Amino acid sequence: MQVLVFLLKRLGWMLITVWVVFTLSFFLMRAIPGGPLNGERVLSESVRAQLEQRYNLDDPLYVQYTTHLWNTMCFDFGPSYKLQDFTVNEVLAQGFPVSAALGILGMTFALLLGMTAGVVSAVRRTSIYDFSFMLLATLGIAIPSFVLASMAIVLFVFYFQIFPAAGWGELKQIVLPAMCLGAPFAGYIARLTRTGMLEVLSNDYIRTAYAKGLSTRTVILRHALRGSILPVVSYLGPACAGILTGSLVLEKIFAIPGMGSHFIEAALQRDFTLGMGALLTYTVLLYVMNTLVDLSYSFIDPRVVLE
Amino acid sequence: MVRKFFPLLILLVLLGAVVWAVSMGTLPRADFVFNNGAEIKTMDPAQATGSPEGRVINALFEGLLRSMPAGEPDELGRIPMKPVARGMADRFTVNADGTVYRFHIRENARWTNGDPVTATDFAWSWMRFLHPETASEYNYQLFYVRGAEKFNTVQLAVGDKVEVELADRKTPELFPRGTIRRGILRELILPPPAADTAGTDNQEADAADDIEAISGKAIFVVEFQNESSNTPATETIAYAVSADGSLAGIDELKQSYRGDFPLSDIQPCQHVLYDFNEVGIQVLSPQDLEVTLNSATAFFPELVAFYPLHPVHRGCVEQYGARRFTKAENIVTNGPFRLKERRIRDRIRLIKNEQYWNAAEVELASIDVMSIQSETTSLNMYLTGQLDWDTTPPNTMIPILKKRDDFVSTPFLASYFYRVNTAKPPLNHPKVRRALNLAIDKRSIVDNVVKGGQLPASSFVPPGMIGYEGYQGSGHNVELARQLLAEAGYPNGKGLPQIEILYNTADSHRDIAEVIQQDWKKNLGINVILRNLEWGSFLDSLRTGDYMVARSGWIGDYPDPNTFLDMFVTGGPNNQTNWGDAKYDHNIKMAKSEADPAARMQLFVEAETILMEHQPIMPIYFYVSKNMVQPRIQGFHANLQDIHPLHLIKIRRTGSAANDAISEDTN
Amino acid sequence: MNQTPTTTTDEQPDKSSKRTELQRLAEVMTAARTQQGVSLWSDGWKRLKRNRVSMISLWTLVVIVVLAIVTPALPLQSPIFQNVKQRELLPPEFKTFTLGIAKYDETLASKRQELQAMSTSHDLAALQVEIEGLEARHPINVYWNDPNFISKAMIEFRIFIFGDYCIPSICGTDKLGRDVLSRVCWGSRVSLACGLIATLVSLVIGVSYGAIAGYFGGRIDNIMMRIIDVAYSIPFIFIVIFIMSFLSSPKVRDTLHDYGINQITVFFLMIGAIYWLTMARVVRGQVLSLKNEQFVDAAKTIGTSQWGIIFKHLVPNVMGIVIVYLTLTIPAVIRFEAFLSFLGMGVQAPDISWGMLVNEGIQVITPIRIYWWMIVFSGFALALTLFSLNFLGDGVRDALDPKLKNR
Amino acid sequence: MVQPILQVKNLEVEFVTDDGIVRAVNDISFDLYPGETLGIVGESGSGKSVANLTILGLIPQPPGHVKGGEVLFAEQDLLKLSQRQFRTIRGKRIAMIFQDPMTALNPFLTIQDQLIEVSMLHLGHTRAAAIQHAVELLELVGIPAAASRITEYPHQFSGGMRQRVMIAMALSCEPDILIADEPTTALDVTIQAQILDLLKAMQDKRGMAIIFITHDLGVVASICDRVLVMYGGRKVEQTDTKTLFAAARHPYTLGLLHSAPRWDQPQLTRLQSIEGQPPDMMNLPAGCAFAPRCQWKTDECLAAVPELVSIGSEFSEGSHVFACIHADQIQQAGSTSREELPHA
Repeated sequence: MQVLVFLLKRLGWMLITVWVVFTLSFFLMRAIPGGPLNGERVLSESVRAQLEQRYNLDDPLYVQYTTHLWNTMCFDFGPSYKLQDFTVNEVLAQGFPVSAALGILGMTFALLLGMTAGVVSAVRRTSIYDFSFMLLATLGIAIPSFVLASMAIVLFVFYFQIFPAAGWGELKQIVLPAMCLGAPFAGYIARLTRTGMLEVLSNDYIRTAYAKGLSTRTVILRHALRGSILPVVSYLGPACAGILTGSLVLEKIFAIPGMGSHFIEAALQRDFTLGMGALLTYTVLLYVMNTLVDLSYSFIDPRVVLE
Repeated sequence: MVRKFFPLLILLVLLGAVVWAVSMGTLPRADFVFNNGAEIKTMDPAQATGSPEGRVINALFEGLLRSMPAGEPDELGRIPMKPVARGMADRFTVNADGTVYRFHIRENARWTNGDPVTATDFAWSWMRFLHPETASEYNYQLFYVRGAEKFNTVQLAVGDKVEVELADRKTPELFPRGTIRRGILRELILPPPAADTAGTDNQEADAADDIEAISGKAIFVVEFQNESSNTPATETIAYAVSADGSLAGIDELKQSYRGDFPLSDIQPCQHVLYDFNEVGIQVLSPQDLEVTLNSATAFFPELVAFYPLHPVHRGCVEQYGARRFTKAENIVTNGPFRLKERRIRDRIRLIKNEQYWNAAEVELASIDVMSIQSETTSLNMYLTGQLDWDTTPPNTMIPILKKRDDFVSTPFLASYFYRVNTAKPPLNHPKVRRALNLAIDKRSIVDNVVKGGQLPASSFVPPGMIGYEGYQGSGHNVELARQLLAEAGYPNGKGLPQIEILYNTADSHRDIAEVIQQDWKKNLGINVILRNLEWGSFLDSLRTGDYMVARSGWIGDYPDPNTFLDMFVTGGPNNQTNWGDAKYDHNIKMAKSEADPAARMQLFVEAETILMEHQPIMPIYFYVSKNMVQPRIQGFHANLQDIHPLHLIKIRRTGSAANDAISEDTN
Repeated sequence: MNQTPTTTTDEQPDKSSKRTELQRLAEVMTAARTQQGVSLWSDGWKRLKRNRVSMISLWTLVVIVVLAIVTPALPLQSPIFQNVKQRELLPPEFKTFTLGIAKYDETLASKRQELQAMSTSHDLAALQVEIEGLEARHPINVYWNDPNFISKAMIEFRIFIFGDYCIPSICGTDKLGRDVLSRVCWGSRVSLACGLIATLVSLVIGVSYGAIAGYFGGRIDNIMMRIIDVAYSIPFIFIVIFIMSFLSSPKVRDTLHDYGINQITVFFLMIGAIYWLTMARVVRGQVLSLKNEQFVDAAKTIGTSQWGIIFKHLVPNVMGIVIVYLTLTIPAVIRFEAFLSFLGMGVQAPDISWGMLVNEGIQVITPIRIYWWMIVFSGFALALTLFSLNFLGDGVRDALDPKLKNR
Repeated sequence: MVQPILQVKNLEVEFVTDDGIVRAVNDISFDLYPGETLGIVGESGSGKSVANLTILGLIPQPPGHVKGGEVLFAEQDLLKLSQRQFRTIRGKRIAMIFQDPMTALNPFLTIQDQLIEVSMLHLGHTRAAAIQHAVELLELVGIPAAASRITEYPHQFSGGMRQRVMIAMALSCEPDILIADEPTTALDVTIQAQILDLLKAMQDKRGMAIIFITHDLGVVASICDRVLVMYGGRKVEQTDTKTLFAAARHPYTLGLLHSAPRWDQPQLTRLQSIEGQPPDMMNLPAGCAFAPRCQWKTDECLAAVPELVSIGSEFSEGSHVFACIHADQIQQAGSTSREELPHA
């Protein structure tokens, strides 16, 4: 019941957020110089007029706004201006699963690696493991992902010849981009886990657990881990945003047909409808992620009250 | 309870997602995979522009003629591409004065659904191509055909034969069209010309409102011939074009008609166009198509082979509508390949079309047309064997790649140049423009920056067009440049305002701009700043004239100087330099109808000389095509237009002699 | 526990008079005052000094910053002068390289002498023009990109001290024949300035916003936090494109120039304006927990205004966490600049940033040929800085927040 | 003759920190007999908790480490046990309850989860049996509606209830020894009494030995049989409770006694505090650690650490161990000091 109320409230806020983002970006897009009908080859006036009419670009701005808003509310983003064979919905339907798969894999990788490294570092504090894990984590954070990707390509594609250079479709094509995508987040998560774990380990209840005669592994896994992943969980919201941003670059480097490339191209080519569609998808996704984070926070920590 | 299983739940969701992500459809590698660069805009020939689109459409569709390699390679190893009757037409004839072409369509030409390809298909496709509502960017390519421009631009005169499309379309889509009635335009009521309203600031507001309301409206009074005998022989109806059926503004327009309006009733209609039957595209028989031109046009066969004029299947377009007919499950094509699958910004999978008339000679069973934006990625994929043909190896790698046997590079029909905004002082001074041009060390740019074997340009039209000897300008000459600058009143660049170079975001453009910046600074003492804009903003700046000097490029559509030179006629949409010259315009116009090739070329030479002396553009270099082609690929020929028909590509199965094949092709 | 001074006197009353009691109180107060001297900051600094990694990071950063500041005065080659014909993509080398200013000056001087020697000649004007031309095209104008007066002074100083001598291209040259070492050094100025300015902007906005939201709480807080939520969901890329194209239109640029702001400054400000969100959240959380502390009530009772409480009492108290967060934001900003450079929307040539250099380096890393020096040195500089900042940030956090201290 | 169940011999524990070495426990020895309650008294930082954590092997290593001594339990030296062996003793034979019940329970797990893992681990209970056992225990320690409350989280319990849960958890395996580290400090006075009563009742029922760490002499008086006073990481006095209150022989003990309020004294009695600060454990003074605060100190006190002096046989009533050279003087003062207090 409490959860339901919480979700409903969040849904309401999400709608407001989506509307704000819609409005802002609608006018922002139109304020940026250039429009969807500009191409390298300049259109003749009659062709331009026809196309403007076809895409309702000749209507007054407020009419365009209301029509577009209404269509958006009906989950219809309209035709893509630059991918003329597709509607925005079709483009998103193709791009989203790809990005989602990449993002999920990257995140899984980041979580697995980051949390393991963080826990080991915290438990074996000041050991060589701790030092090298934290060095790697900092490296992951410090190196921009496009640099990492290029190096990974030289190393794993050409030197060791384990993975294909780019493309999308099979597992081994996903591994490298997912790892490059996850690396900085693995770094962050490792450090967050380590800090969180150290903090938790200094708590009285850990001493209690040891006093019960539990083994270190049980204490860490059953008693300490929950508390120590709280910072990680609250980082997942921003991390999700970061994964989305990170995939913009990696999709380009690894030629992956995900949302990122659609979004960047739409922005650069002034494909208003596609840009808007991608933008709102991102917005909703981010919002859902943040809500999920809050929800899982309350699941993990029984003291947290949802509001 | 939920709380207890929450971690487990999350784990399961993650696991499921991973499994789902990994199990997404995989395609086995195609016989031939190449990088097409940017994602194509559309597969509809009538809407497409750009060479990536061209490659796909040429594989899917086939026009009456096809550009095929013909003849001996020239000194650069380029085999000329000639439009020959190896497309849908198996032969064609031209009358003596070069104005009437007759194409005979081969009997075994079939659509993928089994329908025969007929002359009507072409007539209909070209009508669609020219239809104003299609808004085809390339529609001017058919304006050489009699009446075509009139059909497209709807510049009607009283007495013209017209076709009226009634407002009874079943869908908002352009095709299928509504009911068509053909008649004669008897009366045309247009609003007063805009010039009249310009000076009427002090008139009453009402009048201004009226004019506002009726602008763009028109009333067409059309007389129809009735065929059935029991009704009057003719019928006259007044129409107003109105897509939504509302006739707002029409009454005001009616009132502006001086005298008695002949008909009380005005009906809405979708379009009133010039009667397409009057356009010089006539179906003589299912197999024969006759095209009548305004005047002799030497390169007309080139146009017929050009992909915008490829036919589309009427039934398919009318059934699915403009956007959906290109879907893999809907599309009906007539080319050597058919569409299997399309993943946006990933790949287009083509498979061999068994219905194709020349299917026996098509060797590739499947092709993957990849759209990979990053040049480095593309090269990486080529090097690991994921690609058979890489169209865009990065510039920095060219010196190394050049030494390899699988690098195929020749000059082709494209120019890299800087536009100069001749409206901005000090660039309005021709001598300043010339000085700037002379101060650029183009040879050094070509040799040390772009490095792909490009040719430094002192003229605009690339060399290699048959019968055309371009303008030979002076090269890099710093002394002369300083002298010209001094003559223009800026000795040593003193007093010359800062000049800004605009380029769109790309490293190669930036490198060139930086070199030119230094050339001007070092040689002329001019302060230069660079402005980098991403593509959308860049185009806008160009269009609105918000620049001083801007990087540009132009790829010729067909091997004729016209495709380059008609760009800079006064007020031309692609001119964008605010430059204009009456003599130049005259020459270009004359060349269009000049039948004698030599005289025609002379007109172009003169025009280009004017262009180069006025220097609204500074040519930098002529592009070369840069292709990496795996040694096992055969049938890849270097040519001036950088066109490589996919159906001619063959795969050498025996790996040993692979390299020889390439050297044969390139030498 | 043992740090708190005893405030109750437990003296035997029979030995005490009122006077001694007061004296004693005064002593205690003085003791309390001196004890306060061991503030969070000096305590933190003491702890930080013991953290070896952090101190190494700190010194590394100091060195990097100093190098960045004095770059114009270092005997480096020109960061922008290209020599595409002879020097493109040279691997690191130790051959001496000279600027050639002396020779140029010599020619110029001899021409001038010639001019003076010539009393009447029809060549006089021509010679004058030639000299003017030589002056206008003087290398000092060509080798450096429109330096401001401080940089210019430093460059003149550098020429005065080192003359034509340059450090050889020990880091190789780039594809246009420019010295990589020099470019890395000049790039550091932009990248570090970007990090600092943007972070400061985010600091000012974020701290004020967060403090206000946290302090007023309730409805105001709710609305302000929702605004942040919304802002979080707005992809910045559109904003970046918008602002970049807006700024680069000549009219806007000239207007800004009249006010003495150049484009790159605005670029920094813009990044800062994007990065304030998290800062605001962090500060708000802190203020929320602090505002119920007694010192706030104390301030209220002496009639401090609300703004006074926020900015004089609350904000200084959250500075610890803010500083920690700053050391994390600077790397993020520098990385963001690199990311924008990758998309081609970063700083504009001929300005140089590390992001741009790294991106250039990445493009010449291909399996057929690796021009390693193009990526190694710029990447090393970038990574070293980010590394140091990260470690320093960790150290500062540990030092300022004893609870998190790992012991 | 009763054998001690636990013997601590010459235990020395130190912590290596950045600032120097903290000698937390110096040469502590004591015996614990079955069924008795041994009170360990001292200020914060006097090493009493560290000593007891060391017995359970719970001091964090590093920075802490055991420098010497032995802890004999069930004929083995606990300090020499491997972690694996140690785990069979912790929670099963020696249990511990902690000072702050608010933090000693894991906030992320239900009471049930935390209770059952002990008996499942040591007694080999099935989950169902363990739950059954846990409910019984909770009822035993006086938690109403234990069966339903067992699935709640610690934050849903009051402080006293949580301490009861802690006690239930500690008693789960019927340990031989219960170490209670200031179990009542964080509680209200009324709750304090309840918990003490509960402990006493449990001890009566189960017959276990209790080490009761506290700094509250009142608590000592009400529950302990014998008392050990620690100061500066050293044992300064050890005797039975009665003797301690009647005839303390160490100035620190005396100071403690004087600073504790007593019901049997007139209301207006002014409490005394011990002047000065507890010693810096990093730089213990060369001689008696208490000397700087001692009103009886002489040069002799500063010269060397006073030897432990033992009076009476260890098992006899009134056996007394103390480390002060002025012990007699102090005993004298102790018996009269209260009368000397000025009345305001």
